[in-house]
Formats: sequence, structure tokens, C-alpha cells
Amino acid sequence: MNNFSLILMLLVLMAVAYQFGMVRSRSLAGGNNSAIMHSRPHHYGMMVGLWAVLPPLFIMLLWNWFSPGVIQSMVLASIPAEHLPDGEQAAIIMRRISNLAANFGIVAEAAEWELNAANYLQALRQQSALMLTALMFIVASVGLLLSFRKIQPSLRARHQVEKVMMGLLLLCSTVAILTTIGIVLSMVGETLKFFTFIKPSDFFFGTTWNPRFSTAGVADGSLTGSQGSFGLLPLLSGTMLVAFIAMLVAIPLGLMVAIYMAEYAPSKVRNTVKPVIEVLAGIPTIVYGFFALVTVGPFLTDLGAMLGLTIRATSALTAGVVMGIMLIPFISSLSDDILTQVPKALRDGSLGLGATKSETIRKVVLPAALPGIVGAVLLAVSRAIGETMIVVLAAGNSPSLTANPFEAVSTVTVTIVNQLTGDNDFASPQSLVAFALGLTLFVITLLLNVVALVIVRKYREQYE
Amino acid sequence: TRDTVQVAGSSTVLPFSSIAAEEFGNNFAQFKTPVVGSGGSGGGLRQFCQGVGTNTIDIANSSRAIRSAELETCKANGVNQVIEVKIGYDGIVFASRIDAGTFALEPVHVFLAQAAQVPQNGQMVANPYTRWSQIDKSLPDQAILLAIPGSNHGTREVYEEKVILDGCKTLPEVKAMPSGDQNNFCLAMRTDGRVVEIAGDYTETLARLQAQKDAVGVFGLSFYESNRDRIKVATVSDVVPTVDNIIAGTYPVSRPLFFYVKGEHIGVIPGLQQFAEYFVSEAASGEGSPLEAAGLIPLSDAERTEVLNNIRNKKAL
Amino acid sequence: MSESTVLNDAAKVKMTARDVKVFYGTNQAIHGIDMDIMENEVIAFIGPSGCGKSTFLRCLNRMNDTIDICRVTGQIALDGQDIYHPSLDVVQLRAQVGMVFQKPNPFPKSIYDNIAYGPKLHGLASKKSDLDDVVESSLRRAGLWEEVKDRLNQPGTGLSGGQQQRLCIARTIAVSPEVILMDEPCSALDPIATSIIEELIAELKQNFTIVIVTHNMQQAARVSDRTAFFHLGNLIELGVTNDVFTNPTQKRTEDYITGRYG
Amino acid sequence: MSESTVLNDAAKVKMTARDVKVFYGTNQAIHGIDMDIMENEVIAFIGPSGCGKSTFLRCLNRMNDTIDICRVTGQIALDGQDIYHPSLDVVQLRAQVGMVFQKPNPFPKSIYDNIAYGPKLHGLASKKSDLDDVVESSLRRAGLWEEVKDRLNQPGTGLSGGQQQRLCIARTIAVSPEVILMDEPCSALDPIATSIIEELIAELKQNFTIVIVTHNMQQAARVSDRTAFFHLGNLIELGVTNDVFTNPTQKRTEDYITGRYG
Amino acid sequence: MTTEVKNLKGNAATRSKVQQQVVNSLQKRHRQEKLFRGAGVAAVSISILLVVLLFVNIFSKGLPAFWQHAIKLDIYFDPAVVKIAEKPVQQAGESDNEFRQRDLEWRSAVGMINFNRLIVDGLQKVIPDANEHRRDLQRIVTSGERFAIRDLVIKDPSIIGSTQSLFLLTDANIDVWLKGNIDRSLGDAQQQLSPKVREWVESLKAQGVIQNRFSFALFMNPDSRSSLASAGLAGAFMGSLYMMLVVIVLAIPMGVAAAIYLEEFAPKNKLTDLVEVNINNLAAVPSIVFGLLGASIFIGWFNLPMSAPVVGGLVLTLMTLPTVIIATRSTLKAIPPSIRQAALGLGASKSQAVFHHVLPLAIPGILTGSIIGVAQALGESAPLLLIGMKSFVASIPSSAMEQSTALPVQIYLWQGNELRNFFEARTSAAIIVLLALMLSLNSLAIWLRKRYEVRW
Ligand SMILES: Nc1ncnc2c1ncn2[C@@H]1O[C@H](COP(=O)(O)OP(=O)(O)OP(=O)(O)O)[C@@H](O)[C@H]1O
Ligand SMILES: Nc1ncnc2c1ncn2[C@@H]1O[C@H](COP(=O)(O)OP(=O)(O)OP(=O)(O)O)[C@@H](O)[C@H]1O
Ligand SMILES: [Mg+2]
Ligand SMILES: [Mg+2]
Repeated sequence: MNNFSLILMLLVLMAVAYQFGMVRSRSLAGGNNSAIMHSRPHHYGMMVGLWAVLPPLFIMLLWNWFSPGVIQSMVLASIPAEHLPDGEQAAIIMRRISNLAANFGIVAEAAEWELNAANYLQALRQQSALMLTALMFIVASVGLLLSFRKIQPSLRARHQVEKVMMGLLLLCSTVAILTTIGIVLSMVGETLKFFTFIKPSDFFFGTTWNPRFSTAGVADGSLTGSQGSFGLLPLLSGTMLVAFIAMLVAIPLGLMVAIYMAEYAPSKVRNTVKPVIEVLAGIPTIVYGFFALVTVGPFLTDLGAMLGLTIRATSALTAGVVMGIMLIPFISSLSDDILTQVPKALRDGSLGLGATKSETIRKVVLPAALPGIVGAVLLAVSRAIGETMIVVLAAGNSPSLTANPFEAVSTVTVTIVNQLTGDNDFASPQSLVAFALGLTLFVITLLLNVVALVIVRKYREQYE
Repeated sequence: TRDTVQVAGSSTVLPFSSIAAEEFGNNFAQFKTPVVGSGGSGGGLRQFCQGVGTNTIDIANSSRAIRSAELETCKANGVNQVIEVKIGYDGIVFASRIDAGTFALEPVHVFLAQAAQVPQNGQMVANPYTRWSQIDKSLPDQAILLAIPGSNHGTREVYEEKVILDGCKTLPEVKAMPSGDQNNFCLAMRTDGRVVEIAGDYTETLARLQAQKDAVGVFGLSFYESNRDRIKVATVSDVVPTVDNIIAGTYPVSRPLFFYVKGEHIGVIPGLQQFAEYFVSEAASGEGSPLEAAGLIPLSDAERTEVLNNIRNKKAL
Repeated sequence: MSESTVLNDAAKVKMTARDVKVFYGTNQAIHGIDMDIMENEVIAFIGPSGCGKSTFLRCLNRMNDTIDICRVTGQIALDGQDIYHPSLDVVQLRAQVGMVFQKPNPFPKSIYDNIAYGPKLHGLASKKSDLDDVVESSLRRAGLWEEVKDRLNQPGTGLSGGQQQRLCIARTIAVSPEVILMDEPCSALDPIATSIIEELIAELKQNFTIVIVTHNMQQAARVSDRTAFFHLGNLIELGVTNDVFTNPTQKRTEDYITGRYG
Repeated sequence: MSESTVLNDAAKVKMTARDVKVFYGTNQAIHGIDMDIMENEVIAFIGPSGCGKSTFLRCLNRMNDTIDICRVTGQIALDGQDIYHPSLDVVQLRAQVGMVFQKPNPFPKSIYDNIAYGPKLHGLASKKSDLDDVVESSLRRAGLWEEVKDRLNQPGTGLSGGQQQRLCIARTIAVSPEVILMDEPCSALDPIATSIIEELIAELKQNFTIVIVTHNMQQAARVSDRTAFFHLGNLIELGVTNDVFTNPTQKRTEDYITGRYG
Repeated sequence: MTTEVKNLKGNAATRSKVQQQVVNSLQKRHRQEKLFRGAGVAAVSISILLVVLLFVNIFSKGLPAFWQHAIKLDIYFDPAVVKIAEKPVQQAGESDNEFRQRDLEWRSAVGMINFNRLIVDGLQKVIPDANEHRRDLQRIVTSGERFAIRDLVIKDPSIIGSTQSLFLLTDANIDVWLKGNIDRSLGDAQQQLSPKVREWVESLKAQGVIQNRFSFALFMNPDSRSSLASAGLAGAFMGSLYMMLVVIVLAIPMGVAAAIYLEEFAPKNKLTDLVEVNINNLAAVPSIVFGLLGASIFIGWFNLPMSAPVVGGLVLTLMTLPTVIIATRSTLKAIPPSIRQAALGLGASKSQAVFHHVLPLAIPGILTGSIIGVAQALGESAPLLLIGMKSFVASIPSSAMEQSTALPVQIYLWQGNELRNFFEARTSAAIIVLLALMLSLNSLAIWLRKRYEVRW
């Protein structure tokens, strides 16, 4: 029986057990009026259900975790010694045997002993499944019976059920931590591999990004060892340049929008304009990228030509401006929240002294909200740094160390995509660098976020 | 188990592979249309070499031959039957904007335009050229601006081997160098912004050209064919890049395209062998075929027979 | 209640209210109030919660303007000038009629900047030394100078509640208003801080007209010259404080004062 | 203060507190209180703000458990049974010792569901008709039935403040508690609603033991049998209400009652 | 005593010196006020303008792509060409498998027929000089249409021998030419279409044989490479749909559960602080990093299939989770503690208070937060590029385990297509579809918020 149908069975069992528990607790309460049940009938039902299902489920998990290893060693043990080399080879033989058993991916003729082993494997697997089913059944029945018998007025079924529920909730909230661990794990290994090729100092402080084609010259034989240069700085500077331009667009606009919305706009205007501006936040970044590529870029070039500037269609400026547009609602709604959190008492205090509205905003509200706004801006910066699609399409993909916004640049995110989906040898530093870049980016945004969080939190506490 | 052939890899091969897959699906009612992923040659081979089984791909597209290190990884992961299939050739062309000057390039021109240092009067000096006409009188009098494929592209390799190294090594000063230094010298690029590497696809190169009138870009032949209204092609060593010239071998800048079939999956994944054979059949990729129309330069008859035999005999690397 | 009974003829009328009605949306909070406020008197507003004391107080310097749904009708005049006249500048009005709020609300700035804020806004001091003078004299008048003179650069929010409230009073007098409105200025303070503020009010009376809202009848009795009793948006009784407390003319006032409700 | 002086021998003791101390983190809010609460009496807690009235009240049905940093020592017993005993089920306790809060807090559900929630939760009514009965009788006892009987399906939040507070009281009596704790139940209400609630308390006294916290001394005087005066976390005086108000034994009580502070 | 109430303005005499100074400062201050307010209005207007600009831009580019040129041909299903056996029907006693086998054989046989002949014959009827330019004739109808005709025969073999009047999509280049998306003044060498074809289509268009019709192909077909004109969004749409299902099924319950735990039950300690920082951080981690995670964990370790919506869905789930958690938590925070206290005071346990009272009240907020999270996931593309969803898939997936692309990836693929003249408009059209989805999700969120908002 496969895992899926086992789980289905368990669910059915749970429903049955639930009924049992409920009926029994009802009859206990009804039969003897003096017995005041601690919990409600459905709590008892649920408790019996959980006892009937959780232990077998746990056993199933354990079994699925350990049984492949056990089976594998049993199969290996059954193989005649002369065919059994050590170490690495064993894994390959095992794979071949399991392929045989699954009837999949066998190429050369199978030897007699291989076939035997495969049959044995097959049989063991079947046995294992049977045993698991039986074991689960037994455990489930024991759990059901024991918990069923335990039902008494004084039994705190609700507490048990609530504990299990709490465990479940706790489990869900650890997913975030698991994700972070997953992110780090998925990158650390490859990153370390990368650093066996390239010195970390060359990576972190290198000023040129020119990772030759992974195999350029290898075929030729004469160029071995020339891996190109993997300097992070040009990418980082490109990232910062684009983010900086984006902030130049987003901060003034976003902040003024927030101020207007929070302080001036009559509620009617606010109610209509806010969703409209928030539409900007819901637009997929690929759409912004496309917009930048086909509309904003050429427009900026024409504009530049009119002013006598050469602006590339795909440049840091294009990407930055469009990214800035994307971030307007991000900044405006965060700042709006923060501005409205500034207590009315402060505003009243200032107005009561005869300040005008703008004076109140500029001299009292904004300074008071400043930490929060800085936090919001930092969050926006971390977005800008992590943004990919706009830059893929609009920044021009040219990793050079430049501060000229009219030039094409490249960013960390884009380089990750390019290096990983390019034609490079997958075991070469050229593609492994993507992981190093990913990890670097993760650390940078982590730091930014922590700083932003600390600031925003401090700010919140200020008024609590 | 899976009943769809799964392909991934080079984005250069992707269009051809997609067309082949689609035609295959339409022509063979009994098989599903193969799925063609991109991810680059490296990405494709990475997945290909992850092992055997339904959750690994069956075919890896590649715009270059598999490397020995990759093959070793494959074998270590139990992929022992790597069947190499050459599907044809890809022409690489230089093109400029339709309203810019017409180029008749020699490899050495391109080298002189992109090199960090060039020989002058027996001395190596930092590249002084800013206009094509300074390199050669026959070239248009326009600023040098070269958009070449980024180092993550397979095209870059061909460009460097077939154009830059070739052009560079015709110079007597280079010939005089110790052979160990030649490549390093030839491949060093100027960094004054006149050469830009395009890490994205050809549309990005095209966008570059549209933004800058003077730019000369490197494209695939098929991309050029589809955009003849915007760009015009340069001759290389006086040969016009056409399918015929490439087949004839007179146009120098071309490269073979491959895919790799996982022998272990043949007979298990329905349609795998049929698809591989269909791909290289005369009907799909011969002359007058849909793939040729899409810009693939067909194999010669001899090559085709050999490749087909390789598939049938599961001749592994 | 006829006005003549409560007015001291020697005093000059500072503010007048005629038939003032206030609406929050459709809900009427004040039902037509007439009142005169004399120069240099302390007038206390008392009454059960929700009777409209704060609402009426805020009408006097148009702080009600900041509440969207609030609408005021009738006439209120300061020195005979209608403060709801369209051409009147609210900013100027509020400089003339200052306000101290229930909860001390110092700006999150230094003590010095808290006081200097108003004078700077209004351009009352052109030189730094002028400003220093204003700050010092205001703090002195609020009885805070001795306590804070060594830490003028520290944040005003770091002071104790009573000190903060005095800071707010100092901040208000720094712009030399003519009238000071106080809405339950002591309700957030402990008894000791409260008594200091009460003394301060007695002193400020020399120079300012003071309107104070309080829940604490003992406080009203202690600090005010006249007391106004509000109930359900109406001004029930207004008279000399001692009379109102010992000998109310209205039944409702008496009930309230003797704790029959509230 | 010895207990014997305040205990009426005829009455049965409902709850006892012995040396109760409460800490919020490191800050001690209650400094050892002993008290007996009689069956079917109304006992009022008075005292200045922050003196620990609410804190002590919340100890009586362990609502303090919901405050993370709160720690209680000493013993509190209900009918002789320690309510802080580890084996005691808080949920049961709270069904026995109900609570009515300062601000009326009906659930945003229908009036019917508001009342029926508790009985359903505790399985007090198995049939719909039983439930209907419980709802009706609770509303009747809270004096709300006539006003709402035609709109039991309308949201409880749509009632007026006083009605809402009565709804909350009805909701509490629906689970038949033995003791009802009320923390300033009238502070959010207008005078009329307040007097209705006060009458209700007088009636509920027949069946329930009632502990009420109030800021309003007049209210304490009106509704309670005995009054406890708290100050800075200590129980200063506990006695028959009339005695406490007219003839306090402690100086601090007298000061407070005569408005010297608070 | 009564005081006359005067409406006097500027009663300078009664003003103190200080008040006079206040008056003097006023003009400048009011000007600043106006400027500041003006800046606010300007910022709002610019932002709105940008929204409008973006939409106008994309709609003006994309709307034409919803219409495509098709040629109306009378196709004679010539029995001499379409020679097929009887369509198999399942016999009594025949197993499903046997029948499927026979059916497949029959279909294969039908597939061998050259349906192009029928199209060419049809074209010859409307083009007089067709025979001289047979090669050009092949370029008129897009190549995929022969399979459409084949499918007609497979569906109903009885049409053999009849003549059907059909609209067949023209080649992509013809569409480009007729829509004027290519510079017509360019020389023959630069044109995709031969002079002959251009001449033909011009006259056919004039005759009304070629018409610009609403393109159902765009919505009904999967992507296509060999027959560009019939490339459609159906595959990508379904892929996105499956991914969203995965996200909804996983991210919302898990996110809500996590939020409930953290907000209502978790003790405030270092661990929950860590979780909190983590969640906030994940909300801002670059999406591309999630792609790396997906590639190595889900595909590499858990051996899930490549390019399948499940994997995409899982990656997007992890991305959406923080959004859902944060939204839910702030909704829970906004619910007054008095509700919880009321329930506790009646003898409800903590979890009963939460599940009976708090959660129902939080549902509108949770829904809006979730919908916004899902909408974000719907538009996300960067991580999908790294888990093999940047694929060419010529079939419409029928389950979440089957390979497919997603709408944003399809946009990315199309914008990079070499036939720019054709695909620029198609890309915009795809964007319009995506935006329409997004906006309807967002308005759903707004509607829900309005509809279920509880006020207290
Ligand atoms: N911002 C507002 N919006 C709507 N109604 C309001 C507002 N402020 C006050 N009210 C209403 O106006 C009436 C009078 O309120 P006001 O605050 O003036 O009373 P008060 O006498 O100051 O009471 P308290 O002693 O509690 O401060 C009340 O019914 C109140 O509900
Ligand atoms: N949740 C809490 N956390 C920390 N300290 C608290 C908390 N609740 C009350 N306190 C402190 O405990 C002391 C007693 O508070 P309590 O609320 O019991 O006073 P009270 O007599 O009810 O006052 P009031 O009349 O204002 O309601 C106060 O000093 C208060 O600051
Ligand atoms: Mg008030
Ligand atoms: Mg209290």
C-alpha cells in the first residue's frame, strides 16, 4: 500500500475514532448525571481521533526515513562478495539494482546476480510496505482503544487536543526558519566550491568582472588556468547605482504622496487615490521591465539627445527610474502608516502654538517619524537591491565599474541569472559564482533588514 | 512514470529543439510533445548529469561539446550512456543598423577594434582606434562600438576562437610571441566602453543597436534573418553569411550544435529514441525543412547518417 | 441665567460666544451656548463626561477645525473680532489663544527647542540671544527654570509628567498669547505635580486670561474665579466659583456637585 | 485591621484572600492583601488610580494569567478551594467567577449569540429550546429583555453603551457564575445608563456575590454593602460602606474621600 | 452687559507688539504652506499619471494583438487526398487499452496525410497566379493550421468530401505587414515577405478574404515555435493557475497558522524574536534567491520534477508565506483585546477564544493579505527562471505535476523572441491578460475588505 492511501486510511480511521470518543463521553455524561465531564464531547472525540492517528503517522515517517537504508544494506549483504567492491562503487551498483527493480534505465545486459539482487530488493520493498501497514494498524488500534478506555469525567481531553493543535501551529511558524536555513544550505556548499577556484579576496575586492567563458581556451590547451576575473565590486556598484537612482525617484515622490495622503487629502480623495497608486505595487516586475525596455529607455534616449546627452536606452538610469516608479507605493504606504502613527497630540501641540500645517509637518511630524521613515526606506532599498526582472531587461547588462547613470550596468541579481542559465560548464567557477553572489546578496539584504527592523521597532516603542 | 520527453539546455538550440518537439508531437500521435526547457548549455548538462530516473531530463541541448569534467560527473552519478548528437550548425554574423554603414570585415579588423593593446610600429600600444576607418580605409567612417556576447554565452567562445584569435594571429607581431602568451594577449579587451558584453539574448543586442546607431553587434544567423528590417549583415573575409556559404564552409564563423541523449532512458521514456531520430531526420532538419527555415544550418549527408547510426546503436561517449 | 448676574463690571470682556452650536457630523454636541470670558480671569468648565466641555473649549481657538466632521455655528469673538470670519487667519488666532492639552505633549526635541519652537515660527526673535531670553523667561514663568536650566539640550520627553506639563505651559506662554486654554491639564498628573500646576495657574492669571476644563471639582474650586457647569451640551450655570459650589441656582448643578451622578 | 471587625457572622464566606502579592515583572503592584468576600454581598473597591484595584480584582478569577509578566503569590480560595492550585482548571474557575469589564465588549455577533456563547461552550444547554430559555432568562435578569426581544438577531455591537453593558452582564449570568467581578462597569456610560446598571446590581445581589471596582465614591456609597479602600497596593480599610464613608478609621481614607487627592 | 460682536479685520490698535510680529511673518509662511501642499499634489498627480501612462502604453501596444489576420478559404476535404480508414469505435468486449491502441494507430495514419495540400488547393481558388509561385503560396497560412484541419477530420471524419469555409490564421509576417508594424518602404532584401506575397495579401485584404479577426488562438492555444501565429497563452495560463492553487493550498493555511501562533500564543522570548526577524527578512529577500533554493532543495534533494507547477508553487509558497504571516499578524493585532478578554472571562480557553472570536473577525484582513500575496506570486518570474519553468511547452498541462510555463515567464520568453515585430504586440497582450488577472484579484481583495469589515 503506498503512502497516499495509507494516509487516506488514517483519515477515515480518525473520523471513526472521533465518533467513538464522542459517543462514549456522551453516554458517560448522560448515564450518570452526577459526573460532570471536564471537556465537551467533541474534545473527547478529537482526542481519541488524534491518539488513533498520530502514533501510526509518526511510525510511518520513521519507517520511510529508515527503511530504505535498512533495505539497501540487506540487499548489499545478499550480493556475492566477489561482486561487491567497496566505497563509491557500492552506490553505483545499488543504483543499478534499483533501476533494474524499477525496470528503468537499464542499458547493458544484467548479470544473474544483479537480477537476483533486484528481485530481492523488490521483495523486500513489498514486505516492508506490508509490515508498515500492519504495524500502523496495530498501533492505531492500540492508541484508539487505550485512549477510548481512558475517557472519564476527570480526563482533560481539551487540554490534550489543544496541546496537539499548539504543536501544529508551532510547526507552521518554524517554516520561516527552515526556509532561511534552506536558503543558506542551498548556497553554502556551492559557494565553498567556488572559493576553491577563486580566492575570496579576489571575489570580494576585485574590481573587474570578466569571467571568461568557462571553457575558453581549454580545448586549445594553451589557456588553461585563465579563469577570468570575478570581482564583485562592479556588480555591487551597479546594484548600488541602480538602487540609488530608484531611491532618488521613489523617496521624494513616495514621501510627498504619503504626506499628502496622511495630512492633507480629504478622505474621499484618499479613498480613491490610494488604491490607484497601490496598483503600481501590484504590477508584476516583468511588466515594468518590458515597460522600461520598450518605452522608458527609448524615451530617455530621445530626451538625452535633446539635451545633448548620450543616454543608452538600456542603462542604469532606465532601470533605476522604472524601479523607482515601482517603489513609489511601497514607500508611500509604509510612510503613510508611520505618519498616521505619530500621535495627534503632537500635531495639536504644534497647531495650538500657531504653526501652519506645513510647518507642523516639516518641523514636528517628520522629525518625529524620521526613524520609521528611514526604516521604510531601508526596506525599499533592500527591495531595489533584490529586484531582478527590471534590471534583466533594462539595465543593459554590462558589468563595469562606473558611476555614470547613462551607461549600462549590471547587478548582482542579473548576474546570478546569467551565470546560472548561460552556456557555462556547470562545475566551473563561472556558474558556481552565482551561488556566491546569491549568498552575498542574502547577507546584504539580511543586514539591511535587521537594521531597518531595529529602527522601525524602536520607533514603534517610542509611542507605546 | 513520465511519458513526456524532457529536454533542457542551450538557449541557442532552444528554438530549433522547440520546433522539432512541436512537429514531433504533431506528427506522432502516440507520443506527447516533448517539453523543452532552457537554462543554458551548462544548466542543461547539470540537470542531465544529475542521475538516472524520471526526475532527471532525457536530453540536454548544448551549443558546445560536453566537457570531460562534465562527463565524469555524469558517470559518477550513474549516467553512463551519454549519446552525442550533432544536429547542425549555427552561423554567427556581425550586423549593424540598417541605416548605418556597410561593413566588410576581416577577423583582424574585429581584433583591432576590441583589443586592449595593438601593435604599432613594432610596439604594443594601448588601443588608439576610435573609428573603424582608422583601422582600415575600406571600413565606414563611424565610431567603434562593438556589442559582443557576454562570457556566459557559448557564442562568445566561437567568436573568440574563430574571429579574434584568427584575426590576431595573422599579425606578425603576435606570431613572434611565445605561443603561451599569444592567447592571453589576443583575448585581452579594451575597457574604455567601446566593447560591451551583452549577457542577455540577441534582443538585447538589437536594443543596443537601436539605441546607438554606430554599434555593431554579434547575432545568430536566424535572428538576423528574422530582423532584416532593422539590421544588415557584414561580410566576413568577403563571404556573405548565408546558409549555403556556411554549409560550403566558406563562411568561417559557425559552430556545431548538439544534443545529448541519456541512453539509460531509451526504451523507458516513450518516444525518446523516436524524437532523437526525428530531430536529425532529413524531414525535420534537412534542406527545406522547418528547422532550416528557422535558421539551422543542416548537417551534410554523411554526418547525418553517422549521427543517426549513433542513436540507433546507442553509441555512448 | 442672565449674564449681568455673573459679570464683574470692572473687568474687560476678552472673548464672547453667542449661540454657539457644534455638530459632529449629524450629532449635535453643543446646543447654543452664550458666554463672556473676562480679561485676566480664570474660568473653569465642569460637568459630566461627554457634556461638551472640551468641544466648546476647542471652539475658542478653532482647534476644532482639525476634526473633519466638526461644524461650528454661532459667533465667537476675541477682543470683539469674529474668530470664525473667513478672512481671519487661524494661525494668528492660535498664536493669540494658546492651548495646553490634557496629556502633556512635548515635542520629541530638546527642552530648549520645545520652547523656542513657537518664537522661531513666528519670527519673534531674530537673534540667538533674543531667543535665549525668551526661553529663559518662559521657563521661569512656568516655574521650571531652576529644574531644567542645566539640561536644556536634553529631550523634553525625558522629563517627569508634571515637568512635561509645565514645559507645555512654558511653550505656550513663549509666544505671548492673550488667552490660554487648558483641557484637563492635571488629569495625567500625580497630586504633587497637580498642586504645582495649580499654583502656577494662580500666578499666570496676572498676565493671561485662562480657561480651564477639569473633572475635579475641588480643583475648580481651588483655582478658578468663575465656574461654568455644562450638561449635555448646554451651559447650565455660570457664576462666581464660590457661589456655584455653595449655592447653585440650578437643580442639575446641585445634583452633580453632590455626586448624584457623573 | 483585624478581620473579625468586618465580618458579619451570619454571612457565609465565599472567597478568601491571604497575603496576596502581585508582581508585574519586578514591580510589585499588590503588597500582601488579606480579604474575605461574603456570599451575596456587594463589595466595592475604591482608591486612587494605579493603587491595584483592578489588579487584585483580576486575581480573583485568574484573568491575570493572561498577562505574561504578571506573577501572583499568596492564597486565594473559592468555597475553600485554592484557585491557584496547579490541578485547578482555570476555565472552570472563570465559569464560576465571571467578569464584566470597564468598557462594554459585546462580541460582534447577534445579541442571541452573545448570550448563548457561554452556555454552548460549557455544554449547559443541549437543545435549542433550552438555549432559548437560558437566553431569555439571562436577558430578563439583566433588565434588557423588553428592549431587545424583537431584535435578538441583530448585532450586539449595535446597542447603546448602557445596553451593551447590560448585555455583557447578561452574558456573564448566562453561565450561572457564583461571583461576578465588575471593573468600573459604568465608567464608559452616561448617568442614565449608570443608574440602570446600579439598580441591576442591587437586584443581582439576591443571587450572586458581586465585587465592583469604581472610581466614583458616590457610586460605591450607593451600591455596595461593604467598601474596601486601596492605596499604593495595600488594603487600607475594609468595612461596612456607611462606616467607611462617614467615619473612616484611617487618615488616608479620609483624605481620599474628602478629595484631598486623586 | 452685552458686548457687540464685530466682524472687524485687522484691529491693529489692540494688538500687542508680539502679535504684530506674528502678523508680519504670516505672508511668507502662508506662501510656504502653498508650495508644500503643491508639492504634495504634484507628487500624487505624477504617481497617478505614471499609472495611467503605463496602462495606456501597454494597452495601446497590446490591444491590436487581440486581433489577428485570418484568411477565409473554402477547404475541400478531397477524398483523394484524405484517404483514411473508418474511425475506430470501441467494440463490445474490447478492453480500453486495446481500443486506445487501435485509435492511436488510426490517428497516426491520419497524421501521415498531407493536409497542406488542402490548404494549397484552397488558396489556389482565391489567388489566380498561385501556380507560378508555389513556394510563396506556402508562406501565407501559418504552418500550424494544417493540424487544425487534421483535428477537424479526426473529430468528425464525415466532413471528408465536403467543402468547408474556414478562417485560417495567416503567417505571423503577414500579420505584421498588414498591421503596418514593419517599415513598408524598405527594400525587398530587408522584407520578410517576398514581393509576390505582399502583393497577394494586399489584394486579398482589399477583397475581404483576409480579415482582421478576434484571435481566439491567443487564449485557446499553448505556445508555439513552429507556427508563430498560433502561439497562445493557454499553457502558461494553466501553469500559473496550478501554481496559484499550490500557493493557496499551502501558503494561506500555513501562514495563518504561523501568524496565530506567533501573535496569540507564542511566549515573547529570543526564539520568537528570531522567528520574527526571520519572517520580516524573508519578506524582503530577493526573489531570485528563492529560485536558487528551489533549484537545489526541491529539485535537487526532494527530487521533484523539473519545470512542474508544483515546484514553482512551492517556491512561490515560501515567498508568499511571510506576506501572509505579516498581514495576518497585523490583522490579529488590530482586533481589540477586549474581545479576547470577554471570551476568557466567560470561561473559554485561550484557543477557544482565538478560534471562536478572534479568527472570524480577522478573516477579511487575512483574505485581503492572502489575495495580495497570491497576486504577487502570480506576477513573480525571476525564481521561476532558475527552476526550469523557462521552458517551451507546446501542450496545455492537465495537472500540477506536468511541465508548464507561467504567464510572467511566457512574457519573458516572448519579449525575447527574434520575430520582434510580431511578438512585441503579443507580449503586451500577454501583459494585459496578466494585469487583468492581477487587478481582478486586487479588486476582489478590496471588495472583501469592504464587504466583511466589522466596525466596533
Ligand atoms: N472627534 C469627535 N467626533 C465625534 N464626536 C465627538 C468627537 N469629540 C467629541 N465628540 C462627542 O461630542 C460630545 C462632547 O464631547 P466632549 O469631548 O466635548 O466632552 P467632554 O465634556 O470634554 O467630556 P470629557 O469629560 O470626557 O472629556 C460627546 O458626545 C462626544 O461623543
Ligand atoms: N499589564 C500591566 N503591566 C505592568 N504593570 C501593570 C499592568 N497593569 C497594571 N500595572 C501596574 O500595576 C499597578 C496597579 O494597577 P491597576 O490597574 O491595578 O490600578 P487600578 O487601581 O485599577 O487603577 P485605575 O483606577 O487607573 O484602573 C499600577 O502601578 C500599574 O502601573
Ligand atoms: Mg474632554
Ligand atoms: Mg483599573
